Amino acid sequence: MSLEARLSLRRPGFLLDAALSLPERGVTTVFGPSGSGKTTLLRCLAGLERPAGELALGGEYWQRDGYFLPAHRRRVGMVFQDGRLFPHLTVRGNLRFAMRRAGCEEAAMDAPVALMGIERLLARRPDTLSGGEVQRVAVARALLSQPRLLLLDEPLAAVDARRKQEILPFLERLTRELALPVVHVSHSLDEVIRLADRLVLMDEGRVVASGGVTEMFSRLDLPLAQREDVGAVLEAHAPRPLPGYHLTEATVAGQKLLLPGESAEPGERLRVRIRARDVSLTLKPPSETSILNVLPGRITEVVERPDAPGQRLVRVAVGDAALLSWVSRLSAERLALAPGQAVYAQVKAVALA
Amino acid sequence: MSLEARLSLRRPGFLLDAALSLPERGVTTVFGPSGSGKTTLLRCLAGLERPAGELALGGEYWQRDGYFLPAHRRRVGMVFQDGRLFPHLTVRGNLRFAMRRAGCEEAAMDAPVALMGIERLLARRPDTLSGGEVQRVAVARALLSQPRLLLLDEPLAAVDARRKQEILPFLERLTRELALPVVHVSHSLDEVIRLADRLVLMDEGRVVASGGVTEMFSRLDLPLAQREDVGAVLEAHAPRPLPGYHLTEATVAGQKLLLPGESAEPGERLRVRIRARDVSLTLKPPSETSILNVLPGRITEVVERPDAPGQRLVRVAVGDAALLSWVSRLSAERLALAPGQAVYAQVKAVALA
Amino acid sequence: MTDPDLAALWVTLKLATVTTIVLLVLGTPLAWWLAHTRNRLRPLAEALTALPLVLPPTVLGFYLLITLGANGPVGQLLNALGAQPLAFTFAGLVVGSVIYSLPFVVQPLRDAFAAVGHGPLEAAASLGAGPWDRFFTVAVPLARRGFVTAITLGFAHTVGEFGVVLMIGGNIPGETQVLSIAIYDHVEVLEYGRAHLLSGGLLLFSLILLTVVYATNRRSRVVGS
Amino acid sequence: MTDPDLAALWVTLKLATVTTIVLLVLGTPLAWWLAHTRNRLRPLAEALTALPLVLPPTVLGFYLLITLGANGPVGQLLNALGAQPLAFTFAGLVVGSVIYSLPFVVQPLRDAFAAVGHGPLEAAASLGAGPWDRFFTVAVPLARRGFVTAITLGFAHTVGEFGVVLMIGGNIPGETQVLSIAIYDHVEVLEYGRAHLLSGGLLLFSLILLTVVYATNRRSRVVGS
Amino acid sequence: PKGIAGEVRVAVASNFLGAVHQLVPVFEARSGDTVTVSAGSTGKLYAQISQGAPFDVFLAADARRPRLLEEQGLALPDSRFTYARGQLALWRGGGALPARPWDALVEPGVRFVSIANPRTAPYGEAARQALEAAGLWDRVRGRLVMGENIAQTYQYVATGNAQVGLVALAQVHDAPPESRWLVPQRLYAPIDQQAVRLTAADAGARFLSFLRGAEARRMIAAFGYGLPGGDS
Ligand SMILES: Nc1ncnc2c1ncn2[C@@H]1O[C@H](COP(=O)(O)OP(=O)(O)OP(=O)(O)O)[C@@H](O)[C@H]1O
Ligand SMILES: Nc1ncnc2c1ncn2[C@@H]1O[C@H](COP(=O)(O)OP(=O)(O)OP(=O)(O)O)[C@@H](O)[C@H]1O
Ligand SMILES: [Mg+2]
Ligand SMILES: [Mg+2]
Repeated sequence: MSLEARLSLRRPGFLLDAALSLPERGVTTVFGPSGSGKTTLLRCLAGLERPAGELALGGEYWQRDGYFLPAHRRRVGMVFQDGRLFPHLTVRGNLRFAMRRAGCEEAAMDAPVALMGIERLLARRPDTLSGGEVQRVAVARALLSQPRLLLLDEPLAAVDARRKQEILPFLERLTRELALPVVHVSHSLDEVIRLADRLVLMDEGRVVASGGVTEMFSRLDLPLAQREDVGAVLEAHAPRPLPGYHLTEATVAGQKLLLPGESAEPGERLRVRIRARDVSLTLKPPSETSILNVLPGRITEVVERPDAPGQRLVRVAVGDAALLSWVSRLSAERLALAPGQAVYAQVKAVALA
Repeated sequence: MSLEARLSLRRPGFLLDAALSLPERGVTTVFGPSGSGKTTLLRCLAGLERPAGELALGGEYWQRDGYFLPAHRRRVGMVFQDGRLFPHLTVRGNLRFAMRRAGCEEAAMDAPVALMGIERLLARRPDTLSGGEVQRVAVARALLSQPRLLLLDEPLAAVDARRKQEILPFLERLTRELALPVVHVSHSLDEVIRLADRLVLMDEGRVVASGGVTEMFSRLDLPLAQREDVGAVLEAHAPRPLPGYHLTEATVAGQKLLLPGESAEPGERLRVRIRARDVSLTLKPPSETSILNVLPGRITEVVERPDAPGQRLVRVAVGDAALLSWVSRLSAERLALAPGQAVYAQVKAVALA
Repeated sequence: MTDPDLAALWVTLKLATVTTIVLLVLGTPLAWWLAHTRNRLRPLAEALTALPLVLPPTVLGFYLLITLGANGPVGQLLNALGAQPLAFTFAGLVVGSVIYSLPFVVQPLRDAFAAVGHGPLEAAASLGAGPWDRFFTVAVPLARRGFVTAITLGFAHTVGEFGVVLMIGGNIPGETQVLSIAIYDHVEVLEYGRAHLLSGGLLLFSLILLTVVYATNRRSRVVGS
Repeated sequence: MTDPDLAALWVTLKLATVTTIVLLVLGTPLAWWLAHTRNRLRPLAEALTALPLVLPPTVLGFYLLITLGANGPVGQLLNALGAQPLAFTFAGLVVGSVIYSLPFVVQPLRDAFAAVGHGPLEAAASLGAGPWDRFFTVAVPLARRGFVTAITLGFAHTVGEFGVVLMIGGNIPGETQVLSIAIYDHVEVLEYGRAHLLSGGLLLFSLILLTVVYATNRRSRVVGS
Repeated sequence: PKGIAGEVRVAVASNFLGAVHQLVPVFEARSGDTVTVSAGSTGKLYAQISQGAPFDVFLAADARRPRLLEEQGLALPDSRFTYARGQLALWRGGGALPARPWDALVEPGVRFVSIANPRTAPYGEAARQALEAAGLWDRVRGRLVMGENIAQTYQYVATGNAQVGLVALAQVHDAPPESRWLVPQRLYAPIDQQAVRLTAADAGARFLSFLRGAEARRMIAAFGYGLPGGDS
């Protein structure tokens, strides 16, 4: 059920003009500054706006020429930026509203409720919930609507970090298991790394760039490279847990790497984000260090960060992949870092969580 | 104008019972899981709830015994979690509403408007704004009300990272310049590090711990130490810019440290956060590395992270301060890390942004 | 209470109930349309719904009589269709009361629907609720306060209604004589004692009914399903 | 239009205007209180405001006459204060119309205030706006729709008001004879032509006025200051 | 009881409703017919009858409306007759009338004088004629309040809002004699209240002939109405 969209919508002072093509499963994160049209795009996909253009899910047209499939027939599960719980229903009533229309059993409620930690809130009125509680109920409600397309508009912005750590792996698992496209808006790179397969960068109503997460994060020409938390996102293969140490050995870019945790099942694919700030470079292999991962590689590119002139972003080819390292200009000069040079990239295992 | 509060408020299934004592200036961040009572606490301070207890700002009682100073006479600037712009006024009307009552000149609007990037929105209705735009207008409105106490409830949760990077330094500067207490709720450690002088940890309506940011972050017994982004927060003295390299040399824990950027003015105090994940330990001083900062120290404590059993949090005394380093158990065993041992802590300068 | 008074009470309750139901059935879609349409003629339509108010009820009744009576256009139409004319029948009363009380039902409902806004309806649509579904399960419960006001005003106004009913009903005991006319007649023939009794009873009854309605309305309408 | 008809038109407009203003002045605080109080007697108070509706206007007028009359409690009170009795005066008409139209003003306003909720008022308080300030600059503009409905219903109902006015006004030309009575009289004496003229004029005038009101109301009320 | 018992639907001018309430049981007992009574103002009833209201008999408060109905063919020809003649009384609500009763209208302290609306109510027209004949019209004009019908005119005085009024004798025949004064018939044209048959129903005919009969006339007179051709 791939999603193909070519939509444009004019508003006073704002024009959305976006083309999207999403695979039939996996998470696409829409990333962009405030006011760039992310919410508007999601509303168009949900059928809450009537843009010009075409939209099809899995080859079935939702919108084309004169035809427009109304929102309630699209079966999108949408988490609105502002929650939008029904104020006249309790939390349980809100969840049931979704379940009834999706033909869910009552018991289906239990899992999302437990995950979102909203058991205690089931009998409560929405207007007595805290900001984070509202968002968690809204996520549970959208999940219970058995959607064919899941739209999440900053679903966890008001949720505390600890709870987020609990919810993210679940969403991660869920979105991998569900055979449906998920479009997700977030300002948090954490969420992107955990969830996203693809990234759509928006600005002023237009899609500036889009592509797989790994590719997008290794590009130095995108606004992403300007972020403090820029980094490479790599696939890890053939994980092998190291019991007792809570570490997992996996093959990344043709090299063995130690990753924290041992949740991975053999044969599974993992994604590792290696932030540029976590990667230091040495010319000699280091010794007697707490740093577990030392990868030999070769510098392919050194760029200046325009907004942080004292720093260099260095791209290091390791096997068939690329790592990014962010070093001070002082270090770059001291070590005379330049394309073609052989270096050792050291990465702490704990930084790979 | 220090703030002293001892407040308790009962709600069905929830009891707020908090004592606070905040210095007359500086930012206090309230940190805690969703539903722990952060918003409720702020509402009590603003006079929007009528809790039992006492509350005084700068020795002037706002609430005691039968006395209760109504919200509109307290001159608190509050940014609500949900924005709460007046829907019948334009953005400009919303700002003017605050300014008129604070006796501000029309021109006072310009600076916050420019900072929040809302010039284009002045004539717009709130219901046409995006989520982040609403929050930015709400922050500008609160600032324009010339408050004696500033209450910020997740003011930047829906604001994108780039904009946040612009707003944070301003808020930082502002809150240092203003002789008023600021209470700030956030789930983002970034915001805490940038803004907070003090930290109040809440859970289930109670203050679990509170204290200066440096102290709070070096304690291994608090929930903070369980976070992935735990780290030490240290004061840096006598900064000296290294022109050309966009680096600043400063004295941290009695040692010279290189920090990115050269914004600091000589004599200024800076705060540096050194995340445990950014600190690696070696037994010998490293050479030919891109890591600029290598600090000799001595291990004082090694604790297991209960929720991440493969990892160790190591506290290293460096001069009169303490650094935290987060290493895998494998490394800890290989290097036989134990209290009393002399180690070199290496920290990348870029990681200190 | 005498028999005719009892009959009048019965006719009144029946009339008020039927009228309120008809008003809800007609007024709800009209109010919904007024709240949501972007048609340029909306202000005119809104003004038209308020118009029955500005004519004195007797005069309105007079025009209805002319229209609905045996010689009026509607009367002749009904006649051609083989139906009875509406004047001097209970059905005629209902028509008259509905027209006269329409503004009291439509305007509060329109305000209530407008206040609900699009947000909850969009949320319901995204959860798979079709137009009717979200109307009944979201818009109506959220406009509850407007419905209570509309029903209260519509019902009470019909109970106290007088001129229209007198004019097109013909004050026929047991059929079109309502309580308000019965009280009026008692006052006319100086039977003040009976008038006081009926008025007092009506007031007390209404007071209790309305208090119960408002007290119930006050209780939280939040439900779990 | 003849002179007495013109005079009646003038009295009508004056009465409707004054009544609407008085209703707003009295009804707004009452509606505000009803929307916000947690007093246990609130349902009773709400029922009381709706009560004038259930009595037929003429009967209500009759009881007002008794109350306001020289022997009635209000009449005696006014007398003791050295004031003139209210019956058959313009002031008396205003009193009667205010009582009769009260529900049409209070109930929409109460709903509108309740719909505004606490959020915007709390925001205003935190920005330093005192109770009056936030009432006038936040609650009233946000309850605008309710005010339009209240004013429309109150004004129109007073224009069409009949029984009460007839009863306590005494039909004094130029003073208490309003248009509705004038039309009624024309109908009574079979001057249908004149009745049609007056009714048609009144309807047209009201239609235009109401259309303008609703069209204006439609335009965004968002202001920049 | 003679003939087949039927049903009579009587439309009656409000001012005569009280009398009808007393007449009907007597008639019903005698004829076996049943009567339903609908009251209203004469103008209203006329408009309703023109639109086909289901009445058999119309007891109007004047002669004009029955005559119009007859002319329009809506009433049976030759069924029209005067069933009662209204008598005007000067009444002071709160006490005795002065020696010269008309003075009650112009005494100090009289703020309002209540009459029925001369345009709509026959008693109002009669009151105007009487006041003009007494030479008082211009003096009391500024103090007149007008009831829409004779019942309201009475209520204005009864509630003390008007001090004196010209009402129907039928309304005040139970009041203390010193508080009322029968205005001489010669000062105003007779208030002939006429009845007319609207349908061919036999019961209607029976009701009207009962109304013409001696017993009914006695009861009508006792109610305070005059009768044509009889003593008042
Ligand atoms: N009715 C409207 N009239 C004019 N402009 C509008 C209207 N609705 C939205 N906009 C503008 O469209 C732009 C896109 O809004 P949208 O809500 O899609 O932004 P967003 O990317 O979701 O931002 P955020 O991250 O702040 O939520 C914004 O600049 C917004 O102000
Ligand atoms: N009216 C109420 N009745 C019952 N419980 C309430 C009511 N209002 C708030 N609460 C509860 O009080 C607790 C504290 O709420 P509060 O809004 O202060 O949380 P918070 O710390 O701000 O959370 P968040 O980070 O999600 O915004 C929550 O569990 C909330 O559900
Ligand atoms: Mg958005
Ligand atoms: Mg909160």
